[in-house]
Amino acid sequence: MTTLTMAKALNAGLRRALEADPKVVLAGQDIGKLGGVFRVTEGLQKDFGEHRVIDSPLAESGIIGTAVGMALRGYRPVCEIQFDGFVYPAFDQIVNQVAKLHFRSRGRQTMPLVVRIPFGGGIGAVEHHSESPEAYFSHTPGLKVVSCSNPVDAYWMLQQAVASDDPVIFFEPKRRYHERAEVDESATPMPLHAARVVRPGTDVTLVAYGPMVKTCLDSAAAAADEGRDLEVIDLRSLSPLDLSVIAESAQKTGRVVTVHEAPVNLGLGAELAARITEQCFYSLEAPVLRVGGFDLPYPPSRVEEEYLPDLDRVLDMVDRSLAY
Amino acid sequence: MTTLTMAKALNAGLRRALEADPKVVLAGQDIGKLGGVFRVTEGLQKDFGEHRVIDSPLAESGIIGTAVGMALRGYRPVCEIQFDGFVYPAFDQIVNQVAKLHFRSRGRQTMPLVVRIPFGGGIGAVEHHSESPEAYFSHTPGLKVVSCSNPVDAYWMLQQAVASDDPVIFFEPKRRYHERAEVDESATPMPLHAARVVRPGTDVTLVAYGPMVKTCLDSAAAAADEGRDLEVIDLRSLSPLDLSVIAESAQKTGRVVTVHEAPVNLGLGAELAARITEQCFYSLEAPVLRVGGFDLPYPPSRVEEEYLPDLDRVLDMVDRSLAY
Amino acid sequence: MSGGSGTGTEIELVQLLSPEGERVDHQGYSFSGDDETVKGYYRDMVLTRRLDTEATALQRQGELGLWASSLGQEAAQVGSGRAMLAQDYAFPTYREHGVAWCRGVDPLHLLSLFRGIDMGGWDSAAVGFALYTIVIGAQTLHATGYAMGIERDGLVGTGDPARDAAVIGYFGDGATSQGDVNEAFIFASSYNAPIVFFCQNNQWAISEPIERQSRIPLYRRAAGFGFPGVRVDGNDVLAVHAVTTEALERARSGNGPTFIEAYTYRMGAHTTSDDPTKYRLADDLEHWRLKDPVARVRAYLNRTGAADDSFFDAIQAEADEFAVQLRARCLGMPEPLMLDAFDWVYAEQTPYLAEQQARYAEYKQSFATEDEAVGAGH
Amino acid sequence: MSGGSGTGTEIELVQLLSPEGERVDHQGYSFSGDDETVKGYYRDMVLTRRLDTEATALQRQGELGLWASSLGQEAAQVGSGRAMLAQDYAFPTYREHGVAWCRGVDPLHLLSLFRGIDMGGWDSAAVGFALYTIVIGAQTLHATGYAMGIERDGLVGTGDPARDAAVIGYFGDGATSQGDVNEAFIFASSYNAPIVFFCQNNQWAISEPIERQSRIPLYRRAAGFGFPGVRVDGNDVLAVHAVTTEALERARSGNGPTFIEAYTYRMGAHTTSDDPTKYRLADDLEHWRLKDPVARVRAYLNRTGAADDSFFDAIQAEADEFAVQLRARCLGMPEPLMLDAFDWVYAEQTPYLAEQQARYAEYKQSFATEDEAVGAGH
Ligand SMILES: Cc1ncc(C[n+]2csc(CCOP(=O)(O)OP(=O)(O)O)c2C)c(N)n1
Ligand SMILES: Cc1ncc(C[n+]2csc(CCOP(=O)(O)OP(=O)(O)O)c2C)c(N)n1
Ligand SMILES: [Mg+2]
Ligand SMILES: [Mg+2]
Repeated sequence: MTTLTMAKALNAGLRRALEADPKVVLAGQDIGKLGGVFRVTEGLQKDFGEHRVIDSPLAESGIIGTAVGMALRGYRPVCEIQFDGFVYPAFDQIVNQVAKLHFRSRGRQTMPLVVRIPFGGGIGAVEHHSESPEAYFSHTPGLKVVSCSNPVDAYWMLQQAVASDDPVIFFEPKRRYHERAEVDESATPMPLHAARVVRPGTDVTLVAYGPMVKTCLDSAAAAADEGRDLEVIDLRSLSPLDLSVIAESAQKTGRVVTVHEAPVNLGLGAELAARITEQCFYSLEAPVLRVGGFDLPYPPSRVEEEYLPDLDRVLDMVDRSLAY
Repeated sequence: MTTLTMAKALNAGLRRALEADPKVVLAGQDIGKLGGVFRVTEGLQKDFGEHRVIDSPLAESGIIGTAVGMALRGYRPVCEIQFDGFVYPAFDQIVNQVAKLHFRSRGRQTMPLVVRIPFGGGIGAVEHHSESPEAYFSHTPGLKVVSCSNPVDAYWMLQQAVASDDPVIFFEPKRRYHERAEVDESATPMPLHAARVVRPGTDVTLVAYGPMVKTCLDSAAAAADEGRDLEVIDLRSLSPLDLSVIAESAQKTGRVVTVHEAPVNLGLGAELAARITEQCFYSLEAPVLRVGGFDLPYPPSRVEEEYLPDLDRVLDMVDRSLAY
Repeated sequence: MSGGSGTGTEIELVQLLSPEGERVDHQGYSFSGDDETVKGYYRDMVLTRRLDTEATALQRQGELGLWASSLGQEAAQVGSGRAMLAQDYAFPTYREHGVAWCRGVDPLHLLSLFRGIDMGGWDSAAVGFALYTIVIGAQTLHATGYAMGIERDGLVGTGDPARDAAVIGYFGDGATSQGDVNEAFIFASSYNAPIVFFCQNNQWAISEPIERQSRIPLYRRAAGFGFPGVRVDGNDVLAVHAVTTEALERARSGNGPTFIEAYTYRMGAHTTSDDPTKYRLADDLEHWRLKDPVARVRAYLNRTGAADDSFFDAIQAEADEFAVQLRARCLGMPEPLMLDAFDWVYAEQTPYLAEQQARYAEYKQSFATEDEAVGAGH
Repeated sequence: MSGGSGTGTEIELVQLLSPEGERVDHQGYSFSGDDETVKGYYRDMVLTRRLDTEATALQRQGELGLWASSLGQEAAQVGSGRAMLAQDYAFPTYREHGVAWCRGVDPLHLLSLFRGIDMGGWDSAAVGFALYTIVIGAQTLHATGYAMGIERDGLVGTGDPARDAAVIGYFGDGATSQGDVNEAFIFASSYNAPIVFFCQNNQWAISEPIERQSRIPLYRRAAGFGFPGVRVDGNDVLAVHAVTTEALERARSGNGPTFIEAYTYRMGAHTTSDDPTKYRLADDLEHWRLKDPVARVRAYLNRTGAADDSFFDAIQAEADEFAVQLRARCLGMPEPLMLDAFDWVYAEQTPYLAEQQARYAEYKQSFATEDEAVGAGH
């Protein structure tokens, strides 16, 4: 049992993955000596060598494209994209190649590749450093998409993603990198693609993932003071969605609010709303309501606190849900 | 009044745009002498010269990136992406640059740029030639996204897109390129971002765009034989959505089925379902149901007819909606 | 590698066999094989061409959705394909039928792709030949990554010719404009990967002439990335073989990447969907017809007496028989099933997709039941 | 352009002023300005450096979210910036503070970006200086397209020096690995666009040394794309000015692109978030400190008597005053409003977004009302 920040938990997870399988290799910009701009790979090149922890040239398409080739050669590459806004040059390789190779080969070739993306805002960064591109990847068949919200999940989910024979886009909530938790390295983790009720409640269900899980827990705590009992679900897996857990909750509470940082329009909340409504049509007392980033490019950091969903906006939406 | 195929209507629209404004330039692979692989730009280089109808090197990021530069210089570039599956190398330029420049400059710089993308399946093509990537762009704030479903709209909407001071992703349903209609060049077109009821009905609302509008009209005709009166809405604008027209219809029929070729998960149907349910919660007799491509990479062409929504699958979903 | 570094301004074209079928000396390269080997290449090229003709015919008859012809590029493909060792690996575009042939890919698989039955279907790992890649340039990065993997496996520069391995990444002249291809050069150079970049400059990218992509000879691109480039007569199977053999050897022994520009010509349309009369002159074609890669070897074998008509006739007969068989097998291929496609998406199936598949099976079944019902009614 | 074609194997570095401040002759280039001009550059560089110091301090004090230092790169930026004419246009990265200065951008705008108030906010069209671009390499394509636009406007090779225009695209050594940058070379070459690719090779891309991106000198990249490349001492403002002037002149007169590699060093951290002690040696820094671009000009002016201490003192005083003012203005900048941001998305606002904006305004208002209510209760 050790207390770890999420960044350190990810680091420990990578270390265990590197130890467990000699075919695991890490690649990305500045992940070697520097240990990555968030220090998630700190010390790994020193311990596992330049052949396994690879500083890549400054080219994201190249990083993912060569990782595809390494995967075809039997390796299990774990690529780091330095910031969310820099994944787009690799979009073609991810969407046309990584996502499709298993399908194109009728299952003969696996693509055990992980793309780690520190994502989301709230750290006062300049543009392109605070984006939430998860919907693009979740809409892409052939990919699996997950996000961790706490150090324990970070530790286990990353190892599970590396062990998966399918490509996994792994979103790390960068503004939670420094939050701490006890990590029990001998525990048995839950499955990678399972959602989790992180706070049981009866009045309204909040569904979130990554950075917004904490926001929702805080909201639930505040609501409790006013006598409202909110259930909070951490999706963990964005694609596939573990709808059973969510539907069960929706049937219980009859009211669901989804929360993410990404723009609302066609964000994960849209799919959740559509699926929940389809499965729980007669149980819903209110339409599934969505809290998200506004439908703008990510704004300058001095207004980001207003742009991002926060406790007030979540509770405001809870009020609206209860008003139905 | 001339009878034109959609391909010819687009050609005529481009010709009028080139005539109307000397700052309009076309760029893309093979659009010059060849007139594009679908002949949409046929004859335009001959008539307007190589300086205005530009054969580009084989690099999509380069095509869009240089178009951004031309737009900053006061031009209005209309870029052709040869096939849907080849837009991804330009994704970064579109999402990070085209979509954001107006925002980043606080409105000082406009980005009057059109990206024409022949999209969708049903033409028996090899892989990467039948995709429906519209949700990626619709989820991106700063872009506007439209799709025409018939020659008349093709003619007008393309001119309107070129005239717009905002970047427009223009999806052309390639399997409808050869369908014909009378085009009245002296008519007054409806606004670019308005949806249209293309068939009024009372029982269930079908919402579609691009290639699926015809499929829905055919479905409605077949349903009529069985005494069911379906309303069909052509979205035309995918972002922004013209929700007023759809909501009005949903309130009337109480039942909505969305139809697109793109994979269901996080496709346009998801946003439609979320928004319709929110706005018409008490009017809906059934959840908004979605017909779409299955959540797989586009399959080999000999199964595409089964992969793509067709009359039977649309009517099956109508049945399910009516069963609520 | 003389003349290969691309630093001079003279354009040198490595040629070992003239269009008239005469052996030519070259100071840097020589062909190592004997006449039996050459006869083997002749056969490879004739069969590749016969495959191409048959596939084109099948497409015209509606049996294939599309076909991308390799006509005129047989020497570039067979010469390089035959330079590979069993442990090497090739990453093709969509046009490398001759290379596929050399790697032992059953040509039926090429037809199944263009017929719309699958996306290739050969066992890439078994034959050392990746699936065809249609997205221009993407495969050059895969090739580079695969080569980095070989190096990580310790299979470069061991000195054991049966173990050391290398990769060839194929691409066209048009592809040299793609960011991915240039990034592949960067990665290959940076990691000194065991790879040969093999560019078939067939002068055209659909309707666009090579001048749209580059105003200097393509092989010179390599020098700017820190590795050698060489231009070879792409219609000369001996020269292509010699140049590729040396480049692969360089790669296997740890000396890094080489760029080969095989200077050739796309004798046919871009694909069966294309109409080249819209953008190029018949004259051009005539000029290149005189440099035909197959006729050239035949002339050589004839001239030297290494083969006589009975040899050529036998090959032709083999080719025709091959075509007949291929056609029959093509038409006999089982149709793919939509339901199966749900199984190909993930190695570890998701409940969501499994459910979608089950629902679709049920839906299909409902028609069968209806049909039965209808049938029962008669 | 002697020595510029990148075809030789010797590495030539154009230098006109030695680190000790002595003028050096060069057979291909000479500096055209007089000592007054040099004094002007000195002032530009000192003020740029002062801006950099002040911004770094502001960041340390929490007034900026981040700062990307230009320390050590002043000569590369001022030398090239001053080579531009009014009608030229520059496309910067995020580090070209010296170029911004030369183009007349109010330095406050640079601070507003890093303070998180906006994304720049200067009037690009008015000053011929695009917004900073953070996505590595993207701006090189914009620069190329803009240059293609100039050519379409008929403003290349007219012979009228007041009309002919050109573009400079700035980027770093790391950026040369990006597909976009190489595609920019392709497009610029293919259309013979009036552009100068100006690469500041400061030896580092965050923690990665130049060797990760290229194993040969960067300026040689250009030859493979069909245009000249030249390496200049990036810490020598005179040489940078001379080389850039000639390249811009080439571009404006219709002779197409040039690649300039300004060989320099990032004396500071990558940004204020970075800790270079993790990956580089102090020795290296010491070595480059001896080549300081500002000290070099000062030594020259001193040595030749072109300037005396009163001049240097006056500039220093001006710089300090400038910094004081800048700091005050920075702290006085009004905060941006979330509600305004809704207006920046589209030129033609959408009903959807207008509604979102209105709802947010209402939501905000509800707090104000609550506050009022609370206030009223007291
Ligand atoms: C990324 C991408 N863009 C566009 C296309 C459409 N396309 C298919 S082949 C081709 C031309 C390729 O030319 P070249 O690289 O010279 O190869 P060749 O066909 O001549 O063998 C184009 C533009 C594509 N397949 N991929
Ligand atoms: C596409 C992209 N990938 C990654 C980054 C993160 N990043 C910012 S600066 C930088 C290094 C740039 O190095 P170089 O081009 O040499 O410019 P310098 O910072 O040295 O001026 C990186 C990797 C980015 N901004 N854009
Ligand atoms: Mg070609
Ligand atoms: Mg640098």
